[in-house]
This record gives sequence, structure tokens and C-alpha cells, in this order.
Amino acid sequence: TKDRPSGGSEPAGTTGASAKPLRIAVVPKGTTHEFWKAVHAGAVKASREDNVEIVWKGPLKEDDLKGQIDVVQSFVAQGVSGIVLAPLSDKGLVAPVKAATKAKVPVVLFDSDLQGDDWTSFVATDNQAAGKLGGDYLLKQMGGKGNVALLRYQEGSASTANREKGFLEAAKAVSAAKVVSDNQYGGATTESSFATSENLLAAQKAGAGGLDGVFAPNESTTFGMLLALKKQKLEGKVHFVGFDASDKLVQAVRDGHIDGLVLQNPFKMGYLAVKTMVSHLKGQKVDKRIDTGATVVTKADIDKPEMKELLQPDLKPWLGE
Amino acid sequence: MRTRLAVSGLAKTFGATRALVRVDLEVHAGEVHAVLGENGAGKSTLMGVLGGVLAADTGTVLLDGEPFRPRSPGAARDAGVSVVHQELAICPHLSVEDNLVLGREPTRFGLVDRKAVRATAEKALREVLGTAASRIDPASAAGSLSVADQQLVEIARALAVPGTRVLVLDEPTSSLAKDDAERLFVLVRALAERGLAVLYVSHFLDEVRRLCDRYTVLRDGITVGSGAIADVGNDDLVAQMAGDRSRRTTARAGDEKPSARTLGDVVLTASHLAGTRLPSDVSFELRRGEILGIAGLVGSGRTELLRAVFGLDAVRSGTLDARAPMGMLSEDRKGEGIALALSVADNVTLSRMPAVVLPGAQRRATEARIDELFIKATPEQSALELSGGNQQKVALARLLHQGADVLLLDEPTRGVDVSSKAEILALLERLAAGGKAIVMVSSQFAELVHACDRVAVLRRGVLGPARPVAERTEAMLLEEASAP
Amino acid sequence: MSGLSLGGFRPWRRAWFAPLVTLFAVYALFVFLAPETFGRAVNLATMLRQTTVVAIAAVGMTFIIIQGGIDLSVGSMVALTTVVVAWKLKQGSSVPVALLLGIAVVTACGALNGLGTTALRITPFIVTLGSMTILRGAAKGLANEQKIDADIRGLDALVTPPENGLLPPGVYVALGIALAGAALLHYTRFGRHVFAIGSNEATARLCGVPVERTKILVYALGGALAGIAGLMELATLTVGDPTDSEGLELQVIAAVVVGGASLSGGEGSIGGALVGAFLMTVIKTGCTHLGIPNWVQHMLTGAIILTAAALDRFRRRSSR
Amino acid sequence: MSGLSLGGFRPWRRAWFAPLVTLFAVYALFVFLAPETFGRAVNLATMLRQTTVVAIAAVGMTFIIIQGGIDLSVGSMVALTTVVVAWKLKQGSSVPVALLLGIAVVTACGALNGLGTTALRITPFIVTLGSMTILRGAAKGLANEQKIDADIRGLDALVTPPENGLLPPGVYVALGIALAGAALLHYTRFGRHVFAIGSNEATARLCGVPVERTKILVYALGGALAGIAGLMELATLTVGDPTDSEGLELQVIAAVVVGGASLSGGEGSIGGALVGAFLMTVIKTGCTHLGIPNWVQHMLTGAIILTAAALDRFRRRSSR
Ligand SMILES: Nc1ncnc2c1ncn2[C@@H]1O[C@H](COP(=O)(O)OP(=O)(O)OP(=O)(O)O)[C@@H](O)[C@H]1O
Ligand SMILES: Nc1ncnc2c1ncn2[C@@H]1O[C@H](COP(=O)(O)OP(=O)(O)OP(=O)(O)O)[C@@H](O)[C@H]1O
Ligand SMILES: [Mg+2]
Ligand SMILES: [Mg+2]
Repeated sequence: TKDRPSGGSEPAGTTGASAKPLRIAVVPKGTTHEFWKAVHAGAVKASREDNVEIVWKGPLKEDDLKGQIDVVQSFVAQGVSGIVLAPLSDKGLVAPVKAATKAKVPVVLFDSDLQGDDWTSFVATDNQAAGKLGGDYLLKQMGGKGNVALLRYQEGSASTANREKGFLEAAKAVSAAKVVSDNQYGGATTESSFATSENLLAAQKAGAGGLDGVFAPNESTTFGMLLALKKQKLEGKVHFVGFDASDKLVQAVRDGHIDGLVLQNPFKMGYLAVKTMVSHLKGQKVDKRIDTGATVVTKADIDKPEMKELLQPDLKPWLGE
Repeated sequence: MRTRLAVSGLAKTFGATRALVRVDLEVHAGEVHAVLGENGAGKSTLMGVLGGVLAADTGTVLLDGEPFRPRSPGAARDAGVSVVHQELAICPHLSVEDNLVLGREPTRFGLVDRKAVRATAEKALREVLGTAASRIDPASAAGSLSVADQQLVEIARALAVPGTRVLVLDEPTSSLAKDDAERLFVLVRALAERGLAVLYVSHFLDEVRRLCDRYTVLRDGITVGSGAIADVGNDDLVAQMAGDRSRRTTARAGDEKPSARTLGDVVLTASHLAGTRLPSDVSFELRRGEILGIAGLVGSGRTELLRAVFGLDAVRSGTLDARAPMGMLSEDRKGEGIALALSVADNVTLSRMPAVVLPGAQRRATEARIDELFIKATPEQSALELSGGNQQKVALARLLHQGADVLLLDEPTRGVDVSSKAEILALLERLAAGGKAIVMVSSQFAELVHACDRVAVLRRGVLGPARPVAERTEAMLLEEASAP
Repeated sequence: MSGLSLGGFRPWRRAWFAPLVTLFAVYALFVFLAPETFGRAVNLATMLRQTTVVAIAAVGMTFIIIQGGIDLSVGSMVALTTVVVAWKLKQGSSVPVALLLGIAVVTACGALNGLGTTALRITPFIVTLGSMTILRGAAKGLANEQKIDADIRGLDALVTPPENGLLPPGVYVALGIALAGAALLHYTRFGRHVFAIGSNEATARLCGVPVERTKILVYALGGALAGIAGLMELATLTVGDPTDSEGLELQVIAAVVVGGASLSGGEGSIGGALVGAFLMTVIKTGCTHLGIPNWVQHMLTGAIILTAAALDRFRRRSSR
Repeated sequence: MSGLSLGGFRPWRRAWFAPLVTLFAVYALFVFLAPETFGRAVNLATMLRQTTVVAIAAVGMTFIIIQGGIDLSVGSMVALTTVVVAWKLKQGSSVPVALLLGIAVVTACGALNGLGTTALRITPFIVTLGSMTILRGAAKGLANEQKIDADIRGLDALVTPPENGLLPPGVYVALGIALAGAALLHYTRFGRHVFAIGSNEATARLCGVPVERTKILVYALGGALAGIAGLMELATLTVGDPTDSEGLELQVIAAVVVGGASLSGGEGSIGGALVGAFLMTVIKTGCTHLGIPNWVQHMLTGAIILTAAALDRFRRRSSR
């Protein structure tokens, strides 16, 4: 942006506090999904390398747009050096980000997109492509035919909506496959995803072979669906591709209950986002878009070292837990 | 005389209960008309219909010859019928003056005119309280007043309505002290003189005799008699109210004198007891087999004395030595006396229950109390459905069921009909004879003189010595209570 | 009102009548619309299982509401239980120790709620709003703002139907709790005291009812049942989840009140609460089976809550 | 109690006193701990701006609570307003038309809440729980389960500070509403009737207070103010968000009750509600500034709600 601080030593937002290190706020969409923990770890790693201070703060409630706007505004009022943000809405955060830029607090986005271009850089997975990747893999496992269902995440969540869109794109490209349900939302928690999944499976007569494959677009829906499949003794019988990872999900891949998980690289996302912010604050030129990629992990390649790195990044050194 | 209000063939049922069956009533302009009847006879239901609170099932009401069918209390009031209901109707959070103008707030430029409110309030209070009006601060919250003062505020509110043609007073004096009641009588007579028709419900026959011109008696929702008060004796009235019910054992009146009782050991001793505000100095001693009466004016702190003794209010200084379990009957029936939503059975047995409650046993215990106190109710009825006097009896039944040795009674016979009152007093006698110790507060000094062994007078929080009732008369008590 | 009606059997006078009628109507409708999926016995079993958490919590809430209180912290308590138990299990405790600790913690929280309303005399709404927030924070803190992924060592058997049966043990646990609760409420002194306090606290106090103690016990009981509900939740989720059950309190309260309880106290029944809880599950499941979009499902749920309440009003009026 | 005490000025007797003291204490603490960031004027302005939504809704809720009711649907109403207005704007309506329509819709919803409590005589908790669910569904349906992305044509100016000032127009709007509300409550018949109904509804009815009409008006007013709060929310979000403001109702109720209102009706003040609302923002912002983790923030918020309530109890006891 135009307001890049000159000289690189003193960020414009903290006039008068010359000797202080850079203070960068990192604002995720929530704080309790494992995904954000990995982002946090990546951000900490970057902050240590560059010797800056980061403040990690998400909305109190998972996925609460107003809460996130309040947090961003608070950081602007505080005058942090920069804000690294995963916007909960591609429009709703335009104004706060604009206000931040106006107050000479630059913003780097990660995970999800934002309209306009008041931001400095965007570090993320291409969600639609990742959804399509998962969809292609699921249909391949199903032999290119059969009934598939999509368990959606939550109304109005852009990143998962894009994954859902990518998945449907893949499913609809195969004429022998039929999408039998795509309007059920699992909601924000595992518990609601589980109940919805159970009902969805029953409604589609999955037990009697009415369903050949399911797709879930994030960690909580994947876990909820996994629990429901297990409960109805359908694990391994219905093909299942999920999104993101946790210990239980990885174990399910090993057990053959989940065919595959689409993995992003949250650690890298957090790391690169903070790195990008620091470079920008130091006056270097940064790319407008940085893709952190997505891969499908399957039972076959789960023990490969590069997958291990993605699945069980060692967060301890960074989060100290 | 002109007929102001003519009621004919009025009927009203609540579910299976026939509260009014066939009521006829004629009230003239300029008279005070008594409506009499036992507890549950249907008096309050009738007043409810006149006041627009209840809608009658059948029957007609004519007001000055015009059909009168108010659809709401407001409509009745606007048509010239204003009612003081039996149950207190006060908004505790509002100030006294706001209560007095509620529903008719004077406004100026769309805003409440505080000056006019204050003027109206002061005028209304002065009318009812005369020189004693200063004891109620119009700006204070109505909830902080004593029950008696709340009742006076309510009466003042009804009187303040301009254009009133019929004034209905449903047991207005049941919680008033003598002097306030006297003032009210004078006022009511003056209003009648001015041409108002006044309907007056009361269980005090002396009062009725002094105040009213004519009467109508209801029994089980039916008009069973009416005429001029001067033409009937009290016994006749009581007989009309009770009908052929033979339960009235007037024979018991014979064994009423307390002299036969023997006093037991001391169970309650108070010495220089003082509460946070009232009372300020109370000392007495109470023995088994004894009924101690406490006389006093409104605001003298009788209620607070009992509450302090029972442990409901904090004690500031002094000592209290209670050697037996106590039970208390509150003067605030709705607030503390009974739980309206519960059944009669639950209310009666609440104070003493086995750890496991068996419905059959509970019903039997309740039925015994219902018979004992002549309560017009069934055990499974909700207390909400009872008439005021019957609710009072349920509260008393509950206390009896508790079986405590020391009974603290605050206005035990409030709202109870004449025959039941005699029964209750007789029952207290028997309880005392059975070894219970009783402290009784009543604004009816005659009742104290009649029922107690000793009476003490409470004046501004200070309790005088308890003297044997033989040495005291109603007049002496009143004199001592109101001494400056 | 108080479940002690001794007259003839007049079901339409009972608190649970209106919700039960609503339930049958809604159930029949869904069976009619989706006979092949919704009408199956296994679906009934699934719905019963899905109701256990709300049902168990609703038993406790019934006591609290009858007593004139309310408990907004029940969702947080359930989440806290899943976290405490999972954390203990992860630390290697034996299953009984972990379970007991979990239940003990939230029982204590419940008792503290009771203390807040009695000793501090703050309205229950505010006390439990405060503890709802505090306990949510505690759960998140204890779990490190993450799900706790512990080996739950067979706990999931609670919500898994046995080989040769339809209903998992959890459903029987819930039924047993409901029966015990109903007996406690209607046939013991404690239960009558709960009704009395809710109906008129001052009167109860005057009658010598130990108001403070009863209140604290009621809230502690509510906590204990929230703890058991939390175990069911953990058995279902298999992880300790600090963000779990947000908004559960409203579902539980809705179940109890749809079941005929009055929020001003003195009225309510456990049977009604169970029916109310099951009704919610039926609506949710039926909508999913019919593939009805989420937003229609929201509107239906609201409409049915209102219908049940309106029917209940009708009962009350006609019983006058 | 009713805010009309004509005696001496005894602030500690006032309903807003305890929350105000709490507010000052908490504010001072945060300024002390983070003088360079929390103490900045721009931070105060930001906090005031962030409070507008809750504050405006709390004015309406104050009326409802004083009148003896409660409104759980206010969060859904705010969300519905953002959706209706964004949808209208997207359809090309002019700004005033869209705004008026949005406010009219939720005012009608409020009036329907009132009708439910009067005509159907269902308890407010259940009526508004039902409408909370229905309106949430309606918002999602209308928005097609998506955020509505419309050009809000300068509406965001409402919450954007002008070039030469600190406070955005929205803050003044909220203040104006609060003043008008306080005047309505204390100096008009309508206001007195609201107090009277909450204090003793039967008495109010006996005195000819138009109870039904007043109640419907109060709920409609609550709806209208939720609508205006919704406009502020839309101005902040810049999108119509059907999932927005879930749980807002509890924040608003907490603000009103922390501000000294009684949930059993008859008591409450607008000043107290504003202080309560601002207190919540201060805690939230202070925690962000100090980098306090979310779970600690939860616990702090709960603790402070309880402290304010306990202080208020103390006031009431000492005023006896
Ligand atoms: N809401 C109600 N539901 C059912 N029954 C009722 C209701 N109100 C009154 N009743 C019944 O109607 C009858 C008449 O009651 P009412 O209150 O008119 O008596 P009352 O003559 O005023 O008695 P009291 O002298 O005790 O005040 C009683 O049997 C009472 O139980
Ligand atoms: N909570 C209160 N706050 C302030 N004044 C009160 C309060 N309660 C009662 N009072 C006043 O204290 C005085 C004594 O009240 P109390 O009820 O003890 O009198 P009492 O002799 O029992 O009269 P009553 O005949 O009404 O029962 C009354 O003047 C009353 O107005
Ligand atoms: Mg009567
Ligand atoms: Mg008294």
C-alpha cells in the first residue's frame, strides 16, 4: 500500500514508541479448532525468527463476524504495527480493514479472501480448488458412479462455501454420479454436525446402500460425520473424504474409515502470513497472493514424512504446551 | 328513593363451581347497602361482576335504569362504579401518589403533570385520613407501607374518581384499626348523603348496623333475604347467612371462659427486644395454656414484633428465650399466608410433612382440617379458587397442622365470617387448654378481650405490661394504645 | 396443578397433555411424509438416543424451574464435564475416578449457583448467566482452547446399542433418572418443598421450609444431572470439547416449558419436560429426513414451540 | 425505585450506582495496566461505537423488562434487519425505503411478540423463544443462507467518525434514543403504565390501565429499537448477515439487569442499562488490549457481571 513506513525501523502506527519491537496482531476466525492452533504455531515461529511480538486474538465465539470486527477495531484503536487477519466475511471486514489502513495499520490476509484491495497480501489455500481436489478423489474411490451427499458447514462461511462449491463442481462433472443431498448444514460444533449427519445417513438409507460417498468441508463436520458413520456401522462402507486433520481423523484414515483428508498447511499459512507482514513493515516488496497449497492424504501415503509434517506438526516448541 | 342499581337473576360459574346462582339486589341512591354472607357465599364474585372484572353468565344489571355490562374495570369506573376490592391492589414499586392516580394520570402537553398528581394525591389522602394524612408520604414507594395504609391508599384511590355513582367497598375495614375505620364510616355516610349508592361488604355486624341502611344476604350464590337493617336482629342475620346448616354449635359459647385453664411452664421470654426499626422495647413472658393478646394502633409495630420473635426480622438488641418450636400466621395472606398456585392439601400440610408424601394420607389429614375450620373447599382445589375468608382459614389450618407449641397469630380472623370467627376463637381456647401457648395480634380489641387471658398494649414500639383481661375493657385498651 | 390431582383421570388437564398431543401429531405427520426412513424402528431408537443429553439436563432444569429459578449455565456445565473427564482420562485416571470427578465438579458449580441466589440473593438469571460465562472460560482454559482427545475407554458403550438390542444403555439411564426425579418431585417432602418455594417463597419460609437449603440442593441436583448429561455428551463426541453445547440451555429450558412448566415457578412436570425434549429431536430429525432446508426447520421449530404453548394455555383456561 | 425520588440526591440509592462504580473501577484498572493503548481517546471512541448496537437494543429491553417481560428474539431481529435492508438495497430500493422497511418489519415482529403474550397469553420467555427461532429462520431463508452483499450506499457513515471528530453519528443516535426513552419512561402516562404493569399487572388492570395495548406497544417499541440497532449492525458489517448476533439477547438482557433492573418487573433504568452495556464493551476491549486469552476473558466477564449484581443487592438491602 501507499502508506508503507519508510526506513523500516519504525512502524507508522506506533508513533512515539520508537525503541519498541514490532507488535503484530494475528486474528483468526476462532481459537478452538486445531487448524487455528497450527496457524498460531506458525505465526509464533515467524515472530521468533524475526524478533517481533505477536498478539493472538480471535472472536470469543467461533465464527462470530461482529466479534471479529470488534477485535480488529480494538487493535486499530490500540495502534498495533500490523494486523494479520483471516476474515470471516469477504465483505464485512472491508470497512474495518480500510479503517486500519487509513490509520496506517497494514493488513495481511490469510485463509480467506476479502473484497477490495486495502490489504497488503493474501496467504491462503485456494479453497475451491481444494474442494474440487477432494471431490475428484472421492469420485475416483467410488469408481466414478453412485450417490454422493455433501454435509455443509455453516451458512455464510465463505471459505467452506468455496470448498463445497469445488466439491459439487467435481461431482457434477461425473455424469454417473448423483448428488442426493446438498442442503444440510452441520453447524459450528461437532455435536450439531453429528446429529445432522446421523439424520442425513438415515434419510438417505445409507445402511441399505442408498449412499456411496460423503464429503465434509472442515474439521468439525468431518468428525461429526465420522462419528455418525461409526454409530451406524457404516465406516469403511461408505466412501468418505473430509477436510483438515486432527488425531482422531488421522487414526480414522489409518483404520480405513476415511478414504482421504484434504489437507491445507495451516502452520505454513501462519508462518508465511506473519513473515509477509514483517517484510512489508520492513519496507520490502511482497506478493499480493501467496498460495499455501492443498493435498489429499490417504491411507497409502499417511506415513510419508512430508505428510507427517502436515498432519502432526510439532507445535510444542512454539506454543509451549 | 331512586333505584340506582338493580341486579336480577345474576349467575356466574367458575368451571364446576357455581359462585353465583341467582342474585337479586336493589340499591338506592343515597343509601349504604350491606351485602352479607358467609365465606364463599359469592359476595366478592358479585362485586367483581359490578366492577367489570368478571363477566356474568346470565342475568341483568341496570344502572340508573340503563343496562350496565362493563367490559373492563376501566369501563366500569368510567360508567361511575368504583370498587375497592377485597384483595389488596397496589403497585408496590410505584409511589403512593402514582398509585392514587393510576390509570387516570393528569397530563399536560402529553407529559404527566407532576404538580396535579401531587395535588390530587394530597386531596385524596386528606379526605380519607383527615389530620392523620401526614403519616403517609405521597412520594414513598407504596410497597413500603403497612397493609393498613395500603388499604387506605386504595380506598382513597376509589374515592378520588370523579363522577362516581356507585361505590363498592369489599371488606374495607378488615385490616384497618379502629380510628381509621371510624373515619371511614363518617366519610361513607357523607358520601351517601351526597347521593352516592354505597355497597358495603363486611363480616362485622356491629359495623353494618351502625353504618348501613339496608342489607342483602347471600347464601351459596343465592339472594336469601333483604330489607332494612333496623328491622332485623343480629341473630336473625346470622341465621339467614347460615341457613339450615346445623354445624353452628352455639352451645360451645358456654365453655368459653378461660378461667378453667391451668398455666404450664414458661415457653417464651422476651426482654427488651428491639428490631432494626420497630419494635423498640418489648418484654413479656408466655406460658403454656395461655393466650396473650397484643393491642395497638396501626404502625405501632405489632406485626414487626411477631416477625422479630419468629426470627423473620433481624433483632437489634435484647434477648429472646424460646423453649418450644414456634409457628406463625402472617397478616399478609397473599404474600406469606398461602401459596396460591398449590392445592389446598399442599398448603395445609406444607408445614409438616413426612419425608415421603403419600397422597392418600395427605388428603385425609387435609379433610380433617377442612372439617375442623369449616373451609368451603376440597383438598385438591387450587388455593387460588377459594374466597378470601376460606383462604384465611387454609392459612390457619396450615398453622394448626404444623403442631408447633407456640403460635404467633397476626390478625387470625381477618375476613372470616361471623360464625366461623366464633368457632376459631373457641378453637384457640381449646388449643390453649391443650397446652399450647398463643400470642395473638388483632385490631379488633373486642376480640382480644373476648379470647385472651392477658392483653398488653404496644405503643410506638414499646410494649406495656400484660394485664389479665378481667381488668380491661375495649375502651381502656383503645385509650392506652392511643395515649400520646 | 401440582400433580396431586386425586379426582378422575382427566389427561387433558395434565401439563404434559398439550405437548404430547403436539408430539403425536408431528410424529405422525413425519411418518406419513417419510414412511420408509422416518418410520423405521431404528430411527426411533436413534432419536431417543439423541434426546438423552437434553432429557437428562431437563430433569434437573424441571426442579430448578418449578422452584422458581432458572439455570443458564447448563450448556457450559455439560461442556466442562466433557473436558474434565477427558482431561482426567488423558492423565491416566481410571474411568470411575474420572467420571466421579467430572460429576463432582459440576455438582459443586451447581451448588455455587444455589449459593449465589441464596447467600448473595442475586436473581438466578444473572447468577447463572455469570457462571455460564465463567464455566465456559474454565472449560476452554482447562482444555487449552482445544478439543481434548483422550481414549475414552469404552465410555462410548453408553450411547451404542448392544448387539441384540435397539436402545443403548444411555437411554435407560435417562429413563431411570426421569422416573427417580418424578418420584422425588411428587412423593417426597423435598419435592413438595420445591413446589412450595416456587409458588410462594415467603409462605414456604413461614411454614418452616428450609428455603435456602432446598434451593442449594436443587441447583446442586441440576448440576449433577448436567454432569451426567455431560458424560452422555462425551460418550457421543468421544472428545472433550470446550465449545460444545453452546445454546443448550435454551433448548433445555424450552423443553421444560413446552412441557407445561411455568417460568414463574410452582408448576411443571418431568413427563412434560421429556415430551418437550423429544419433540425437539423429532422436528430436527424429521426435517433432515425430508431434506427440508435449515431455515424452514428453524421456522418450524419455532412454530411448534408456540403451538404447544398455545395449546397449553387452552388447557389452563378450560380448567378454570 | 421508579427514578422519581424527589428527596435528597442519594446516588448510592440509585439503580445505576453499582454498575457505574464497577465501570469506573474496571476502566481505571485497564487504563492503569495499558495506559498507552487503552487510555487513548480514540480507544474510548471505538468502545462507544462498539456499544451502540447493544445500547440501543437495551433501551427497548429496559421497557420490556420493567413491564415484566423479556425478549429473547432481539438478536434474531437485529440479524433480520440487516438482511431485510441489505436485500432491499440489493434490489435497488432507495436507502430510506430500505431502512424504513427493515425497521417496519421488526417492529411488526415485536408487536406480534406482544400479541402472543396478550392474546394467546403465553409467557414472554416462550413467545420470544419461538419468535427468536422463527425470525432466525426467516432471515436465513430471505438471505438464501448466505450473507447478502449489497452496496450499502453510505450507510457505513453511521459508524464512521467524521473527518474532524471522534464520535460517529451512530453514537449520538444512541444517546438521543436513550434520552428520549428515559423521558418516555419517566414523564409520560405510557411510562408510568409500563412501571405499573410490571409492578402488579392485576392492579394495573383494575385501575383501568390499558394493559394489553401497553404491552403490545412496549414489545413493538422493543422491535423498533432492535431495528435501529440492526441498522447500526448493518452499517458495521456492511453485509446482511443472517447468522449475525446469535446470543446478543443475553448480552442485552445482562446489560439491562446489571444496570439495576429486576427481571420480575417494576424496576429498572435506562441509564443503568447503558452503563451495563458499556461495561461489557470495556471488559472485552480491555482484555484484547492486554492480550488476555479468550478463556480468561470469559471468566472475567462472568465475574464482573456477578460483582455488579452483588453490589446492587447491597444497595437494595441498605436502602431498606
Ligand atoms: N377464580 C375462581 N375459580 C374457581 N372458583 C372460584 C373462583 N373465585 C371464587 N370462586 C368460588 O366462588 C365462591 C364464591 O367466592 P367469593 O369470593 O365470591 O366469596 P365471598 O362471599 O366473597 O367470601 P369471603 O367472605 O370469604 O370473601 C367460592 O366457593 C369460591 O371458591
Ligand atoms: N419495609 C418498610 N419500610 C418502611 N416502613 C415500613 C415498612 N414496613 C412497615 N413500615 C411502617 O412501619 C410501621 C409499623 O408497621 P407494622 O406493620 O409493624 O405495624 P402494625 O402495628 O402491625 O400495623 P398493622 O395493623 O398494619 O399490622 C407502619 O407505619 C408502616 O408504615
Ligand atoms: Mg370475598
Ligand atoms: Mg400488623
